[in-house]
Amino acid sequence: MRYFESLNAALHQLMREDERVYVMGEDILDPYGGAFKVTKGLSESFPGRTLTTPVSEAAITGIAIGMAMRGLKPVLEIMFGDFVTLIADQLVNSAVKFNWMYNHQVSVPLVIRVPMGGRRGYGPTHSQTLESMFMGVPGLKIIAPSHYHNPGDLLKYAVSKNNQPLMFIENKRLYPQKLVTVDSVGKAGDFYIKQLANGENGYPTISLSLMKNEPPQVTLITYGGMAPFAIEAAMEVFMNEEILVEILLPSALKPLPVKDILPSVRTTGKVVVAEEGVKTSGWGAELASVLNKNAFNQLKCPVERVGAKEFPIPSSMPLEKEILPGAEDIVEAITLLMGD
Amino acid sequence: MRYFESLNAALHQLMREDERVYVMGEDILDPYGGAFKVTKGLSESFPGRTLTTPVSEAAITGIAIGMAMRGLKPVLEIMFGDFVTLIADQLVNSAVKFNWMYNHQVSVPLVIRVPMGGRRGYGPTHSQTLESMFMGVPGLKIIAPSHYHNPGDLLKYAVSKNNQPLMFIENKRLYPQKLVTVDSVGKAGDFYIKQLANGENGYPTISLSLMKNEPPQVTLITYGGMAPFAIEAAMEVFMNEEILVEILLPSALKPLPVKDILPSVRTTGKVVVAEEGVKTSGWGAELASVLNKNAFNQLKCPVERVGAKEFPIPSSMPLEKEILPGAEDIVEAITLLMGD
Amino acid sequence: MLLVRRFEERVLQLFTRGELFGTTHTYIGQEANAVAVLNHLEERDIVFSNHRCHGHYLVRTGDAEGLFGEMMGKAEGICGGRGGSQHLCRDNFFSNGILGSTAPIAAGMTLAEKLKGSDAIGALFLGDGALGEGIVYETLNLISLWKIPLLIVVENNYYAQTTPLKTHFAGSFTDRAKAFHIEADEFKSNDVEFLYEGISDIVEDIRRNQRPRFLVLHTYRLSAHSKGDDFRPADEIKHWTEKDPLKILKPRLKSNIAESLEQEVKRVLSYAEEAAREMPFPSLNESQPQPEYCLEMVRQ
Amino acid sequence: MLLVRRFEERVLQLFTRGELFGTTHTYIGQEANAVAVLNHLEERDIVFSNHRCHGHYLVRTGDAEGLFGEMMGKAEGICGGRGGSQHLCRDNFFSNGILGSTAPIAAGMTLAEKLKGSDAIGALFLGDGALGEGIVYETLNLISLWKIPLLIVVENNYYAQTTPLKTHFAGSFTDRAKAFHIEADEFKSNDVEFLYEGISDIVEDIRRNQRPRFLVLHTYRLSAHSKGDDFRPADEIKHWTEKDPLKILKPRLKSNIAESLEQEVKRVLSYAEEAAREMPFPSLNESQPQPEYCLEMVRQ
Ligand SMILES: Cc1ncc(C[n+]2csc(CCOP(=O)(O)OP(=O)(O)O)c2C)c(N)n1
Ligand SMILES: Cc1ncc(C[n+]2csc(CCOP(=O)(O)OP(=O)(O)O)c2C)c(N)n1
Ligand SMILES: [Mg+2]
Ligand SMILES: [Mg+2]
Repeated sequence: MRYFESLNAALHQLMREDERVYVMGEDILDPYGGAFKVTKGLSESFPGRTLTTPVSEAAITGIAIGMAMRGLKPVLEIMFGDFVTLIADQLVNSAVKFNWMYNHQVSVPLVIRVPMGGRRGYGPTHSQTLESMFMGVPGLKIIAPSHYHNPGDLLKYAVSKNNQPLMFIENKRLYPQKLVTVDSVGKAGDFYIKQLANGENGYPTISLSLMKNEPPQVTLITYGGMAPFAIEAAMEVFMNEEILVEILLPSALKPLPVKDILPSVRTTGKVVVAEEGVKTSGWGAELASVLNKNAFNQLKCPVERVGAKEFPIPSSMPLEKEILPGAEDIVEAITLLMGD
Repeated sequence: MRYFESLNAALHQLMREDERVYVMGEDILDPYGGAFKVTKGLSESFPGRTLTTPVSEAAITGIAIGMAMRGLKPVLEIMFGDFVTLIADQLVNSAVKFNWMYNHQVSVPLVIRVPMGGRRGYGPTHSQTLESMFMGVPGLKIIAPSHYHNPGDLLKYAVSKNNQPLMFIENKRLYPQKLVTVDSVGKAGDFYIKQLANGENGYPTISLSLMKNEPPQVTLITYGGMAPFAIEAAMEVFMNEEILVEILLPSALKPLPVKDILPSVRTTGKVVVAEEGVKTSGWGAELASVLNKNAFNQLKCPVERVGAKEFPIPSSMPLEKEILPGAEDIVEAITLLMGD
Repeated sequence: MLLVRRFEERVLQLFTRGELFGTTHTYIGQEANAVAVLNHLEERDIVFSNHRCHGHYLVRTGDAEGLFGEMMGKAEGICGGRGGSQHLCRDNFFSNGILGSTAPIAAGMTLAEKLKGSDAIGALFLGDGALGEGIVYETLNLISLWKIPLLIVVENNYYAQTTPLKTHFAGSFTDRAKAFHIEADEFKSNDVEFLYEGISDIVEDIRRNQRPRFLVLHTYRLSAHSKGDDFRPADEIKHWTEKDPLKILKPRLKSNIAESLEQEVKRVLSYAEEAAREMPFPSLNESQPQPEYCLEMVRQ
Repeated sequence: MLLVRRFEERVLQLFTRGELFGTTHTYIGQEANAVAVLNHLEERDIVFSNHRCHGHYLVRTGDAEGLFGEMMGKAEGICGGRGGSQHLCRDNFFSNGILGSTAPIAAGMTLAEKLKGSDAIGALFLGDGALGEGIVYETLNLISLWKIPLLIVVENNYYAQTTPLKTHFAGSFTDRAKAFHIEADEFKSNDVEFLYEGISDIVEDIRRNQRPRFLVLHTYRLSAHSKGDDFRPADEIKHWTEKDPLKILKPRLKSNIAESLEQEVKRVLSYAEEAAREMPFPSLNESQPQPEYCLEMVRQ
């Protein structure tokens, strides 16, 4: 099953099982079924609860907020993550505030699905990774599954078990990826897979290691669309330099699943944090600060952050490749750490 | 001279000296002169270049962007910083991108003045400190003077010497504050004042120490409206526990003036970073990460971050006081560090 | 109406005495609107108000004590002191401080009721200034397309803060709604009985035919925008003082009734004010643990 | 017009062959609009286009080589390959990919020209879908209030991506502008000569009287929204194929002229395409040092 199919199946199940679930967004009706096909088939099966909208990102977010306040469970698609700037006010000054500011008289169980990321040549306004703008917004949850997670399960959990505004980040490049399945000995490809915080809060962190019983030398923490590059980099440093990396793929960006991350960091003392978004004040900035505080004595060298360079995302692929972080950048960071 | 008067005088001078300067915003005309009086007198002296606008934050930002692209120098006031969410798209997807995305065929020398901050009881939608949402936006400058800086000079520099979109953060509580003047021996009150990066890039960092020749034990880095609390805290730990703190007040938040900050950090190895905004993914997250990387061997203990708790800003003052960081929080952080 | 007026007068005094936090926007002079509109609504109907919300709130709930408490920042205020003057919520009443942002939210709440098969409708209050916000037009398009039974009430008091209507507003109020095929009406009167009559059919139509309507009420605020200065021309204020809705209504009441109403309102408000004063302040520990999403761990 | 059509046809082929990056939105079927509007403008006038910008760009500049290069992601493309299909800039021509966000920016540029005393005017292209964005109405209010000489051209092709007009749009196009006291006209024709005539006075009026106008051109795109599938009814497409602007124009040309035009366009485009193919790819080092604001220092 592919990443987008998993999400699509989850939406079908959610709508089938709970008639409070409404799916909304631009161009989501069949036969088109949404820009990335995640909503395919919904309008045929649930015509009254699949609402295609005008091109009015701010207002449809507001409408979804209002619906959530009255006991419905809207799942809103923002066609491109770049357009979250248009819904920033509805999110920051309404959705996340209402529960607390109105002294818990209302809640806003709203899930906003946001395709983020570049590497498709869409250019400056259709390629960004903007979730870090919202990392500091009180009252917001941010979830971003990779293809090592089960994105459909996470979406189901987000819609059915969640009582606050939640941003669900889907990296565009992951949509066609096959979900990774773990074999009988707990491996996927060359990696041993462990699921941390096993369902504890519904948003597990995945751990990947090339060796089962050997302690890792470096902890590489990343998420979402960076997962394939992390795999590539971990393989490369192992093959070329026998460096053993543990990859951690949290599915929750906010709150940070610190408990899932600390044990590995305390073992290795060497950490690379990688994200597709801009490095400055990115997700990794918070993570590095938290690790600095909570694993100060175990850190053997500075946390290395890998992220995009501070430019718009160009359309030209060779140029985009220079700006967005890839496996080579991770390899470089790991090598740097091992030099210490 | 008070903080707001310094800004007001700067705008008068800018408009007098350069007829490309336009001042725009809601309710900025005389006799009212703007919500915080920073634009007072401009419409009488420069009626054609003082443009009061409808309540349309997004569009007036766009108009200012367009004016900047055609050689004018607009200075836009957003009445309350909480409304930056409404201009996020114009900023992120247009203003900061155009220069690079259009291959340097245009530039956007736009200054947006944004009053931020709480402690006035205005409640959840009129009290926030939101600049950290924009810390990761490529192509944006963020400047936030305290009353130890000369805010008017900084504003003049921003308008006349700057060629890119710039967010100019003014903490509301500073408006009535008297600017600090340095006496003949280089002191203001009990503190010795040094100006770092002296005009190098026009946005100096101010250093404050209680002793002239003794090396500080702790570096306290903060900005804007937190300055008074930093002073209070530094005094208190000195009086009660003889801890010597060097306070650094950068006026530039983005880019971070790392060069101004590192020497002190490398001396003390103990750092507190304080901001009025939410701690998670705030300004301090980036700063702490940068220090972790660039002063790893000198840091004696984790960088302590002080910031707001993750709640909306309530209207009730006692409750607001619990949520926003104050001098006691800084004292606590310093004491914690000294325990290490 | 009298309750609202006397409440607001007290609010201004309390501010002067430093007993209130933050700022406020009084409804003095506009009271007929709230009374005329809200008395047509049922309890299940949704009301979304704006920064100038005290009048709407009091007409809706009569809860002066809660509002005093809220404005004094007290734990037993409407929202535990968290919201303050412009961020209220009780039952089906809401307000928020970002102009225009309330429009789609009110529409969404109303839509939800419609989808759930309730016959509740919604009412949204906006000022002339708020019509500067683009999201209002996105909402007009949507409520028209989706036939959302929302009444948008525009209270045009000819100013957005200090900016006169003709400096911030081009064109016509009602045409702005009609361009989206929403039926629009306007009244220019502070006569509460006249307005009440006029609005009756409109609310009826919204509920029966499940469609939006747009209602413009031209009026005037007799006090400053918030606590501060008022730079409007004296003769303009004077002109409108003659049309004070209380002045229009008073001659229609028997004088002893008017007098006893005044007494009753005074009693109620004194009691409410005193009760609010006695309320405790909130504190974070009591009100809520630091939420789950603040996960930075304690130091080892 | 022919140049635009043949350019776009090549673009679709190049995509199929994998020579282009990203996505594209072709203008096929709408070409009469660009020709009729832009030929009334002067070089100093400002044009702000949208995602469907190739036609506007080519009519304005004739620069097929630069556009091919840009879409191939080449260093010598219009914007050095940074913008790609929908983010163009050359001289006074601009486009951007966020629907509606261009409106105030175009207004601001035009205002600046007015303030500087130039008599340049602006033209802004929007689709029917973009009228869903609230910022367009904020801009209508402002250009009306401030008398900004901007022509807003709405190209209604009856679809926003896959969403038919009546599913996303309530009310009337022209009324939406008139509600802000902006004069509004509409034409439903793909006859370029007819449109050119009709628009003449409008542009003249904007320049002379320094005020905004709103122009709705009802038309149809004959290709898919972008590269992908097209789910519109076949008979609808067929109906509009009859009204293809090229078909309307062709009989008016002498057949040998038509033929030689085809040949010339082919030559020009082949040359441009080849030239673009030869251009080098950009690289970051060449194009710009990492900017000042990335100050994280090198490791000690
Ligand atoms: C988005 C936003 N912009 C600006 C403000 C600041 N502000 C508060 S009230 C006001 C004027 C509102 O005018 P109007 O809508 O006519 O309401 P009135 O005050 O006249 O009742 C302004 C500009 C705000 N609260 N929200
Ligand atoms: C703010 C924003 N929302 C959504 C999109 C995605 N999108 C691109 S084109 C399009 C449809 C636009 O329709 P219309 O304005 O009628 O132009 P047309 O494509 O028909 O020429 C959409 C929704 C976008 N680019 N920007
Ligand atoms: Mg008003
Ligand atoms: Mg269209």
